[in-house]
Amino acid sequence: MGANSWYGPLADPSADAGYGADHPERVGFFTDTSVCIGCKACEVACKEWNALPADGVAEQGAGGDVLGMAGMGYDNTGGLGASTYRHVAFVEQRVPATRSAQTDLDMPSMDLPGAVTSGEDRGDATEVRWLMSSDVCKHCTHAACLDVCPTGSLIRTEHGTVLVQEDICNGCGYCIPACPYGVIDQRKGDGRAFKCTMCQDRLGAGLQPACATACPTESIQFGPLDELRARADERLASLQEQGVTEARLYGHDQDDGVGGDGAFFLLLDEPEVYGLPPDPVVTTRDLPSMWRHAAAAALTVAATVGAAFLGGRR
Amino acid sequence: MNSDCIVIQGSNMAEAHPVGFQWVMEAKRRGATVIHVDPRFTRTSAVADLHVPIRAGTDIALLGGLIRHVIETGTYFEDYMRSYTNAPMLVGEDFRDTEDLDGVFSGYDPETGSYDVLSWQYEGAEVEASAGFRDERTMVQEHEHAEIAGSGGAPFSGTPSRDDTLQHPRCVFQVLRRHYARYTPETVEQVCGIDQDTFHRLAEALTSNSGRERTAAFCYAVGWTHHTVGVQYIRAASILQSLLGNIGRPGGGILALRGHASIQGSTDIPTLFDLLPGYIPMPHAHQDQDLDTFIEFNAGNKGFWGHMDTYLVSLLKAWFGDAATADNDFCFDHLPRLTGNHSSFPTVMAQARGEVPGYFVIGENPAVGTANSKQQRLGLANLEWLVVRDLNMIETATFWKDGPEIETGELRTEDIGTEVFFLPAANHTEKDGTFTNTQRLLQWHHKAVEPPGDCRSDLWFYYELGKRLKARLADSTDPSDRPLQDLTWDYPVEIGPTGIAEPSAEAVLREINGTDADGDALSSYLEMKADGTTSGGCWIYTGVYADEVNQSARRRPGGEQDLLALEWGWAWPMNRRVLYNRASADPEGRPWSERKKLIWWDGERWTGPDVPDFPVNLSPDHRPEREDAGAESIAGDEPFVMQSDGRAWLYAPAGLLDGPMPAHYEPQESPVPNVLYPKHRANPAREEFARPENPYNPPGDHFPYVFTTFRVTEHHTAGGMSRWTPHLNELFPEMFLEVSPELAAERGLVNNDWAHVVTTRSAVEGRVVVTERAKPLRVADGSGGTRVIHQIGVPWHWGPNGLATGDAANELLSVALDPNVHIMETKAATCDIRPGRRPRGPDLVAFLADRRRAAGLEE
Amino acid sequence: MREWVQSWPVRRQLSGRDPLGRGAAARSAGTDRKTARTSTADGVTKSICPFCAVGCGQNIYTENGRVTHVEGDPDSPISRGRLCPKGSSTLSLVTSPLRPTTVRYRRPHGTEWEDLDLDTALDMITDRVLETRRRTWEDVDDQGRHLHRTLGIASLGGATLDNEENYLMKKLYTAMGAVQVENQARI
Amino acid sequence: MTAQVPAERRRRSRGGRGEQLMVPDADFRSYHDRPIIKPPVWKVPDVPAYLYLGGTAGVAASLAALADLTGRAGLRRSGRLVAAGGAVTSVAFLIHDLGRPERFLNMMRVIKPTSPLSVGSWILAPFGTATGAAAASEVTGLLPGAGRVAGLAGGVLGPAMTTYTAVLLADTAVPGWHEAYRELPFVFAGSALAAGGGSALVAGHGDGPPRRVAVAGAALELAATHRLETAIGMSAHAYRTGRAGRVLRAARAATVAGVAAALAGPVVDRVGRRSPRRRRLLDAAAGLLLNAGSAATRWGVFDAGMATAWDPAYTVVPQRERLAAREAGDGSAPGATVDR
Repeated sequence: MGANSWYGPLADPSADAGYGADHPERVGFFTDTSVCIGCKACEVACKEWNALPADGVAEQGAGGDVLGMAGMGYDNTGGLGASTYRHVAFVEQRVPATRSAQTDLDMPSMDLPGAVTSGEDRGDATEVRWLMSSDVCKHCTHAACLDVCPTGSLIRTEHGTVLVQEDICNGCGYCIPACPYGVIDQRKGDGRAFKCTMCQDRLGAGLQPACATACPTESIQFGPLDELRARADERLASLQEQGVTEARLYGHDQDDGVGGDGAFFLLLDEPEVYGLPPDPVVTTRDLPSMWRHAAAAALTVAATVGAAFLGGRR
Repeated sequence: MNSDCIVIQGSNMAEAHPVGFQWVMEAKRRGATVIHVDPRFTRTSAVADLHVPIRAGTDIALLGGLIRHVIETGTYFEDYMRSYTNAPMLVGEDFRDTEDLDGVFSGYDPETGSYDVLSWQYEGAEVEASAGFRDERTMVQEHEHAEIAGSGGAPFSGTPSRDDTLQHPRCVFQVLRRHYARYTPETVEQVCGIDQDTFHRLAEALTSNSGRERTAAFCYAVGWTHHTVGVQYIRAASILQSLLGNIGRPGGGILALRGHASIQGSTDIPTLFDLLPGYIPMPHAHQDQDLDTFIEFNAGNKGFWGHMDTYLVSLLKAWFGDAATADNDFCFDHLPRLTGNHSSFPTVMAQARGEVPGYFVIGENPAVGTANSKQQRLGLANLEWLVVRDLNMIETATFWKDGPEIETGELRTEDIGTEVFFLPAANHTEKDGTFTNTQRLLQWHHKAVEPPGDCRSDLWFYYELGKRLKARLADSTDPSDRPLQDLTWDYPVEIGPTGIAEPSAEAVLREINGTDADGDALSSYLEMKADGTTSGGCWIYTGVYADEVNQSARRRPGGEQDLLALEWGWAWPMNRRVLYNRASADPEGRPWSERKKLIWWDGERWTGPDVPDFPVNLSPDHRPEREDAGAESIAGDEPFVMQSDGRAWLYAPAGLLDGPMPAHYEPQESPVPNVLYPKHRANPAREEFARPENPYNPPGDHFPYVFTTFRVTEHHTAGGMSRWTPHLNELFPEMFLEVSPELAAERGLVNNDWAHVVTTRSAVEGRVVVTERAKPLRVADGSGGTRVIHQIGVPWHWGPNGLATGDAANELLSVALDPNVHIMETKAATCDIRPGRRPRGPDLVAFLADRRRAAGLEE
Repeated sequence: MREWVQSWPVRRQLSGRDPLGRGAAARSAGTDRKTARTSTADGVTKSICPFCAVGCGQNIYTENGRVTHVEGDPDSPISRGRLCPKGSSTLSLVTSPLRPTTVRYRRPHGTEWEDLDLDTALDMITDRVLETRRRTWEDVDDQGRHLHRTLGIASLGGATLDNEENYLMKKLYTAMGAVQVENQARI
Repeated sequence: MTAQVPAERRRRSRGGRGEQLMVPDADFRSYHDRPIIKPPVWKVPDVPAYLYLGGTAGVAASLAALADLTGRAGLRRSGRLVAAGGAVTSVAFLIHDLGRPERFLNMMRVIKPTSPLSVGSWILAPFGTATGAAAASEVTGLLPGAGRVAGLAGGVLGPAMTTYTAVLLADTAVPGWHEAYRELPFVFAGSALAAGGGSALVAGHGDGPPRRVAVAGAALELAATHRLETAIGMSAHAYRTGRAGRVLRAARAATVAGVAAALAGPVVDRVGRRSPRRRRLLDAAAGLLLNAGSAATRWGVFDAGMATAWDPAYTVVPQRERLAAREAGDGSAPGATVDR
């Protein structure tokens, strides 16, 4: 426990959680959505490794069990849930058509003799863009789920990740609304809370998590967090250079509301478009103030009751 | 990976081959341009630099437009084209083009709907396979694999006249130029619905990334092959790539992305009616044809096909062993003879007529997986016996119990006389064997566990069946039983821990590889002999067991090797990875450029990171003394070693049944006329089948929309391997239909509600996915105006059995085939779409009859 | 009791470096015991993905004669250890509880499946082949051309068969005289 | 570059949850209109009942302790019984709400100041024990000395019982709760006072301190709830509309009526003929109304929070505003609240 134990940049959350100096380095995911092909190999590989049940469409946030189309295009998963630790979001949108014409294609402008541009002027034209992104538990530096867990089921591991200990969880459900990203959930019929473990068992065996192992296009990259952060900076710079100015990193900033994510992303649009909160804050940041307010209110109660007896009359 | 521009057309690579697609993404990261040409905006389009929406079934118009663009703008790779293609060859005087004959080439017989191909040949050369024998020229399954297309170049003899200045009006280059003169950007826009701006961006990306320093590649899949002009789609791409100099060079080529673990192997060692292993044709019926005349008809004079006699004799020795002798033509007469098209669809129709009593269906699910599934099921219902071997209880095994015709009342279970044996199969973890992947790479998979219960490998099943057949016929004196009696069938057997006596797959692979007179494994097909001293079951696979080592099981980690990874598995032929790689060097044997070098002549031999696809000591200045000595008669600057003239063909003087050059024809069912050749809407040489179960949608307003079938990455083909897996089914739990917002508005379709697609064959229902990815296209209507074409995407993974069930897309399709390879058209057809669920039970039959009547098909 | 108190996380909180109970102190015995089933496997078998034709490498992990895990083979230069969703589902495919493992037989006009011994099934199929072949044999056609075949037995194979299996099929069918031998490759 | 996609907002109809979009179409984008955070899985009535009962028990325990010290035996007795009963029932509801009730004792595995539920468990356990012991002594008449010690201990813990549950809700990502973390403790404090005092009224020992506690508590409850509905930014909307708004309006009505009835008793006594029976009925009605108001307040607060969890607008819009303010250069820390 140190200076920024509750909030703010924290270099080594494992050490902060009592692991000795010899603990392994912090690992995480860098999910580069610019190369995601939406194949959902991550979802399947995760479920196969972790022996998770199929849960159909996660019904509006709470894990559902309906095997049917969700009406959300190619996303029939819906969201992360107690049996879904990876979720590929599909975002269809209309964007100005000039994007690919001028930036992506390395070619001269279209002034070929005789070339007739049909249709509308490209300046006003739009085209369809289809973004895909594999969401996962963020393994926050300051993890609200972990903080609020009353049983110590949720812990920080030696790898700097956040883990639900299945043998401890009593299903109180507190972690669920605590998570600013809506990751963790209660599994119906089981009662306990579940979320991505970053394949804790595989990490122990020196393997990568199942999703990163499967990912065909290296959209999901696993590794020491520092290394991933550097790689992400490079990738961002190179995309910006190619004119993909909409690229941005998400969860990468250690000064953000959760002290930076252990699983961060390169996105091509605003986070909320992918179902991510634009400016998440660990709720426990305000906990000291909450306790102070609660204490003041409790004292008010005590004072009110006490004062009521002061009159002494019956 | 090495490409500078990758055009994916007729393939949804990111979805159907995600792991292969990593190399495309790798190339893109390094700056390559990725273009996706497809009727649908798919996950491939999503990561491409440019998506070009195209009307389904018009790819030849686009490719023809690109060919014209390349010729007219002079952006072809001139040195390559002059030296390595048949551009200078002169075409005979009798040839007439589609431009001269209103949409057909010379030699067309409207009576039979077929061509006499004699007039297409070169001047001064004789194409040996004449029309009468054309079935014998069954060539390589070019539709499925472009790299090997050359392997089957039709043989001819003599030296064709040529004009190296390319000025002669009858030289291939000029013929080609005239043929495509009308394929202008305007035409492309009118036919394909691709605006001219987009066309120019595509053309520019392609041409600016081709030539000496750069290469571009095409990737295709069944989006090209499943058409009534499918072979010509690939031919069109071959012409374009040959003009641009993108064949036989790193980062170039035309890559067929095949859909099944060993679909390549299934054509190499074919379970196909018209082929023997190694693309040797099955013999046809003749009054008296012996081995020599067969070889004479079919073998080439030049190139590696010149040694077909050694391949065939070795094959016969492998099959009939000591019984095969020079005196009895090595049992050549044991081979059954063909008399026509015995491919799948005619067989199904014969079954429906009750003419085929027995049927083996092995790891395949035609009851939902074959076009016009109902016709297929009627075939199944008219068998005497059916053997189904599969991992899951597929529809083909249960059609008699719960097939759609039972629901509609068209069939009654009690009336179906088919005896059904369902034998559970072993999966790939339960058996040894090789798969041949889409890059011709043989990879061994080892057995990990024993199959449970009655599950057995197909190897076990056929070995057992063969053993029992041989035992039962051991004493027969009937001459028709001689082939089975003579058949070599002594494979070593390994008894597993659960007592299963499994024949050794390695022993079979070794037989395929072949052995020499001493019984040692051959290391190359060059060692095969026609005198009966060598044997070998599939000449192109010879070398896979070289040095008595199972080369396909080699697994030196990729990380320890260069990108070609020659020590991982084994690629046919001879473990070379890029076919025709001699073309990566100029005629003098120097790499065209440092950036794109692959093999080169070092003064004594061909060298480089790949295995040369060329006689390794044949110097670039070698000129053959004789024209008919097989590999020895190749000139040192003729890279296309499987072709009779060593060149890539811009014009096919022989070998194709529907034209020497691709021409645009509309699909069998199209909402618009053929703008280019108004007199011939569809391929005049296509195979049609007029049967009550196989009606074709007439043109007109009754079926105003186009649909195209497709796969999603979460499912596999007709679902036999994916519909029983919870983790896949939850990802795409129901049949769905992809439509544009415009079509949804026009027909009142609501996202995630039901709709049904209707053809004259059937109606199938699915959840509506309304998406802006689906884009209506504006094309010429053939009478001077334009009209909007709506295209509906119909995935084909579902059926009545399994976890996630739904209607099968194949119910909708008709059977109309490409004449060269008898492949059906699934990628473009017409339909109607309506909101709500389809009629069920007998109502469906009545509904469809109504629709046919309305369309004028039934009175 | 003493042991229990000592293993009580609150005690570890008070005495260790994790006073807030957010890591080391709250760790459970179950977490300490976690091991990857790849580590406890009896063996790893090299294999190839059975779905599409890319030919991705697979490692098959087995324990007590059962497949316990399938994942990409990082050694493969084709796939570099990666698998698509279908390839990733291989474990479920090969261990599916829905998979039939016994022979099923439907007699002509029958309304239900029946059980059948595998050996008997093989014999019956052999009978059917021989009888059908005999009945439909064509030695020569009406023009006297050598045919030497039967059009009474057809076959359709999937394209996930091994080369060796296709080879035996083609070899046996050809010797049997069956020519309508087809494959998914065409359809 | 920003994509030109207007936030297409559909009305949800699934499962009756999020019955309607409660926020006037704010300019924001979402993923298929799905919630960003996971709505709590806590059930109704388990959790609102747990909140209400714990608070009532806390105040009752304090009342009992002071009654004990000031010699009010009746109030002591009713207070002790209500405290113990409330504590036990509240624990029962808590356990019932657990996914794995048999693992309830795992709450005692660690002491986590970062977890209001852990802190609460460590308050609830001794509180329950103490009030239980006091009540047992009260009922059996055994060990009155120990009973007094236990009762006093319960009385001391009582106020904590009333407000830790506010932190329990506020320490989540649920916008309607988190953004109310300053107000909620006072809402819960007032609500507990009203209900605790009210319970003494029901028991017939309301004269004097309990009545004053009840009325003062109700006033605090009304004032603090009003602040919730007006002063906590966008989420305040959820407290005014939908089912939560209706429940809170009902709560207010009950509380106001309860206060009126509580005050009416002595007034009626003064102006009219004394009637112990009428007086008892009036007090009982006052107590019941105040308790109903208190319970409804907890339910309303719970429901308002749920509504803000289901609708992504409550998560996205304030965060967007925060980011915009930061970009505008006010130099505030990331995630700093911009409100108020």
